[in-house]
Amino acid sequence: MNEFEYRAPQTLAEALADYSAHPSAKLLAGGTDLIVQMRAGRKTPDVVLDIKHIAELNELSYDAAKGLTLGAAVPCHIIHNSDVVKREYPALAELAGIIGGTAIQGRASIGGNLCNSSPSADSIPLLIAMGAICRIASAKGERTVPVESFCTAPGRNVLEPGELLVSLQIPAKSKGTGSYYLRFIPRNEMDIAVVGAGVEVTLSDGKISAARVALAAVAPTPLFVTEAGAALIGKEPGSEAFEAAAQAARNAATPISDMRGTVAYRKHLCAVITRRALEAAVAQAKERQ
Amino acid sequence: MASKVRVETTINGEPTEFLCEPRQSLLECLRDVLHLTGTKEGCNDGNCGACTVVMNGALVTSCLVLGPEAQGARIETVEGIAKGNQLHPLQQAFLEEAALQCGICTPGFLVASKMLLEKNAQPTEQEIRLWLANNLCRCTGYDKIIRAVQKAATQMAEVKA
Amino acid sequence: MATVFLPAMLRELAGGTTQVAATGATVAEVIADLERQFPGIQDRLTEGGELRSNLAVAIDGEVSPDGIREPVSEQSEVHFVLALSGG
Amino acid sequence: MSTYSVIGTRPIRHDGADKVTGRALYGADLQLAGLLHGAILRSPHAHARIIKIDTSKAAALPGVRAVVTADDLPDSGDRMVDLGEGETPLSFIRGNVLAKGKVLYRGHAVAGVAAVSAHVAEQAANLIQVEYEVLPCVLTAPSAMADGATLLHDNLMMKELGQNTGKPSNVSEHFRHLMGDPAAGFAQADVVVERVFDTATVHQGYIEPHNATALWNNDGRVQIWCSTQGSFVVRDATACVLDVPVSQVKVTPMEIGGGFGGKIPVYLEPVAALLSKKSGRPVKLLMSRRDVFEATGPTPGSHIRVKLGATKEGKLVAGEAYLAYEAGAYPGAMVGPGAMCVFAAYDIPNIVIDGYDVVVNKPSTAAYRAPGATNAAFATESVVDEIAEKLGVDPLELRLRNAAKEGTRRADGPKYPRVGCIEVLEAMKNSDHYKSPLTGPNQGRGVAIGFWFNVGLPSACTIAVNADGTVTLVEGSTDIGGTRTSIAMQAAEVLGLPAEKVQPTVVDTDSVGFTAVTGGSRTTFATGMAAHDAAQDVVRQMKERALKFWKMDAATPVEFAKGVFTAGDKSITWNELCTKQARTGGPVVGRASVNPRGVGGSFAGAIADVEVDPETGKVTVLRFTSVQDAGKAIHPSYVEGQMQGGSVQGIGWGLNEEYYMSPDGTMMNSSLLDYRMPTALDLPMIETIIVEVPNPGHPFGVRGVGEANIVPPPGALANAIYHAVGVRMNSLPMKPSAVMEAIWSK
Repeated sequence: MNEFEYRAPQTLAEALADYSAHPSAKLLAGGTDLIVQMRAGRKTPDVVLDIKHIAELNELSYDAAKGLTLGAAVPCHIIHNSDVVKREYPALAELAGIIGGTAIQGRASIGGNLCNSSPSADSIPLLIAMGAICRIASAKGERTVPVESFCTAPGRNVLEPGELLVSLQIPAKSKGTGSYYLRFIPRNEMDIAVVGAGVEVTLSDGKISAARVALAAVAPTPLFVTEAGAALIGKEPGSEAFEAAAQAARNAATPISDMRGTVAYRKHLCAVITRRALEAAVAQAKERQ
Repeated sequence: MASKVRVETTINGEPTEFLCEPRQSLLECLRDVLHLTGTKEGCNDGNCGACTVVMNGALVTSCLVLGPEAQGARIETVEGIAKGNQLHPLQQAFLEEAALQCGICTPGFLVASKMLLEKNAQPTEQEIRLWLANNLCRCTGYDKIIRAVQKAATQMAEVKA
Repeated sequence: MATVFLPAMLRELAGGTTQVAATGATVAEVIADLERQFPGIQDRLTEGGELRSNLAVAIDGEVSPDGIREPVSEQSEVHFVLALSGG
Repeated sequence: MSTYSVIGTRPIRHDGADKVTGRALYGADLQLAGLLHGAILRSPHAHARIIKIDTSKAAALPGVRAVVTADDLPDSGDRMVDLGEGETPLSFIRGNVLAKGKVLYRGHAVAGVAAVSAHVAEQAANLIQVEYEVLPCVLTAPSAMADGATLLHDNLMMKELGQNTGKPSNVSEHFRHLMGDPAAGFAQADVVVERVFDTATVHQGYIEPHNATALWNNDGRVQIWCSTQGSFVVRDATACVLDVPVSQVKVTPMEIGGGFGGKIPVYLEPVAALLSKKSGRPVKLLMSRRDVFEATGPTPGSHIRVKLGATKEGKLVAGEAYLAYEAGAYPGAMVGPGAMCVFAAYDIPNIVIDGYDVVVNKPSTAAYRAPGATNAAFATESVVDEIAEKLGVDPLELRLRNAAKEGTRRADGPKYPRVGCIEVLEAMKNSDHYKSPLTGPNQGRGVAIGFWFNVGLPSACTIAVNADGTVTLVEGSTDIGGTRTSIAMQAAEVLGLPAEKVQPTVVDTDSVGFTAVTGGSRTTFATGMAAHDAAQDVVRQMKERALKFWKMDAATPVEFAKGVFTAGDKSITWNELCTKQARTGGPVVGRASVNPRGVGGSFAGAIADVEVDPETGKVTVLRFTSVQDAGKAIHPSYVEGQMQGGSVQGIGWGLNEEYYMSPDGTMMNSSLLDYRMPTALDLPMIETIIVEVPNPGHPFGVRGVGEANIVPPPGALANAIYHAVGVRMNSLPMKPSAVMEAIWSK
């Protein structure tokens, strides 16, 4: 690993000042992606800013009006065990328990998973499905970006030099809303998604009134499939609607063939995994009515 | 030569200071600087769990922690599991159940299992398997490890009762 | 006379025969007798006065650690097999 | 049946406390004053000519103390050497340690650096400039065997049926086993099944990466501390590669974090020694996980065709096999043992087997637990299952009708002595598992059996008697899975002591007689036999001491039983006699060295229940039973452990593990994330049934159990998948995408 300077700013203002002074710095939260990439020589920063001592990045709070504020550096094990997350966002609590294994969850954050911007990131499809908004700050000010617009290419995103992700805002979920993330992996843990699907559905009067579907590992970025959501809205939750959404997901996917699967296999899995995720989300939605 | 930073931390309850380069991982610091070589390196990218330690109450792979991040932290390693001459019930159960063959993964399994039992005193087989999925063992096929954790859980419950 | 089973790869030296009779009180003597019957076979079996190191000799099914010095009886089956160790 | 007081019990292993407290010292844990850290520069190409290596920038980096390349290896000419794995040209061994002229696989070592820290060494290695002329690469046996294929070695001539053809080839050898008249055999058959199989390269996957520390002392002696299955093999290989006398090299085996056959060859030791010689300091080299995958010996990938014929009564009458195994960069693909094992579980009168040892641009392969046998058994067991189905016979019943037994002639010639194949099959048939029904849709059950040899090879051992009645046992077999204890127990049984009163120590190569590798299922068998014999030597000497103590005639018979020596009306306990050593002639030291005969073989079987997700192709193992003939289980817990570990490695091999190669010869999944070994969450408990058909060639009846257990699982899983969803998988791994594609093309 190349040499670098390690800095651990304690406040957001200090971090933003540091970052604007060292725009090529890399930000360290859990380090489960960054340190691996630095060791492999894929990233060679002069400065590493350890941002996990900043209060705003560690916030985990819920407000019935604003929803969940999830600091970008909150590690998965905190999210996984949070009572409020388990109660209000069970799919998110579950998600935080499947990223890596136990000792990865001790460090890895959802914010880091998003900023690493891998097409196969497990958290991003669910964040898109749940309508999460990114709060981004720099020395110049703040802006917000919906998660579905955050990633721009494999490993790339909308963050400009000097900008950091402070937190994610996830809207409060109305009654009758269910969310789910399902991935397909050859092992049962410790694996990269061959295909992943994050879905959210809202049921009212026995019909689907809102639906969002997003996919992992089938395009250069996590894929928000609006056609799949559209195929569900107004329909009764059942195999016909799920199949339509699944086919929309399959059609939207533009995967590559690699060691994790061929194009044909991945497109096939898109439909299977989307359908199964919808079944789980609808079951949850019915429970929460 | 790279400049070093001074790190003050607590390891197995003992205040400890060391010097390290920022690029040295906590694993390297434990092993090469502090000579606490019970924590093992198997992959150096977080996928085998041989270097698992507890850091501020969370299970972490110490290969994916930078040395300076240990500043002010509380670290627990395999060397801290036995109390003096008294093996921890998990250590005893690993021996009785033959839950190790080559033993290289054992420190990681013990650290992880100890934390599991602290959070969940009577885990099911499936809960143990899920919790330990971050720790690879190539010798045992896990069967005897699972049994050892179950046995230790039972014994610890009996002691409490 | 001991019965020597020739491995397939040596049979062309013996006109395709699979089993031949050979005399000798040790494997070395058996090989010498084979050489008399089938010139060239000794070179394929030994090097520097020992069995080639990729070969072992089995007498009545049991691989001998003593190689060419292993005693052979009149009723013995002698096999030249691949030496191996394992993982 | 004799009763034992120690054999068959489950004492706590002698090195247990060290290994659960983190105190046990593995190779990487070694700290020495003045220690330098090394790094190896490895080839980024699968096949290339080295035009030029410029190390000047690396040498100039502050903190760098030495840089070495193949030019630093002695050039003492080529010759054939035997380091316990058969004869190999020395140039191949040296060439694999540091590439000379050409690199033959991605990851091939090109240069070594020693520096004040591992980070500086790594930076320096990256500053070495190597000019390559990249050559086309061949990555599979069929492509390497094709006409006009790029050749890896100009000087590798094909051996055809024992004759050197003088023709340069990637096929180092073609050999054949022929028994009976296969054509006539197939003519008698009512059912003939012929299938083609491919298996991927897989790695042993030990959790501890290779490591070596060397000190080339000022007196010319080379000391090495390393992780190895055989300290004497490392000593001899290092001496050979460095062209120094064996007595000048001392190897101290550190604790070893897994091996499974992969820690027999030398990779780092000679390089560390050269770096130490140049720098005048001890040098430690550690491999990264990627190095382990790319630059150490995995097991061969293979291309196999198996054809079997059976009569309608269910008797196998003819077998034909074609086995082409990928040796990697240098010859030695373990296709020999593969060919010896492909039909080894069956009594088949007419057999022809053709084996091809083929070099390809992948790392030079090494042994992996029953090397060569698992690939072959996957093919045979799949075909046997298909024949059982065609004949409408229970698959275990068909195997029982044809099982190898005492007197069965193997295709490579010899007849079996007493073996336990039938007993293993009967235990499978009578198991609770086999009698229990499956419980749901898309579930299937598969069975398979397999054979692996045990080897003998030399072991030496001494036992010193202490005044307090305990003994210390000195041995040279590195302990990978509890063999200190299984060896000590055999001495304890002879001496009438509890296991904990025998203190076993694994020592360096200066401190014990030559002992071959911990491998080949030999350690509990052969070193155990040495311990048994050394203990008998102790008993013999102690009897002499008793007579001396009693001032009786040295020819008087003495009995030793239950810890008491008796002659006539005299008796003395073991403990008391131990206190009399100094006054009866000095310390008692027993010794033994063996190169045993009576080497048994071990049969194993597996029953696998799986559920296949028909929409994703993913296979879940629901229940798994491993059955194996242990001869006599010395420490049953560690016998079970071998069976469980081997089974799970076989499950990994069957379902997910593979070297996923890019067309340019890069392993794309060289991490433990993407090389998917089973985690705890991927498995059920592994049930074990130990069968004991004593090996008449061992004093306690031991058969080595380290290997045969890995042979059946891939075949059992393939058969289970077929019975679950109706597809016959003909390639490994049977990963979800492959199963899905098979379902699609059904």
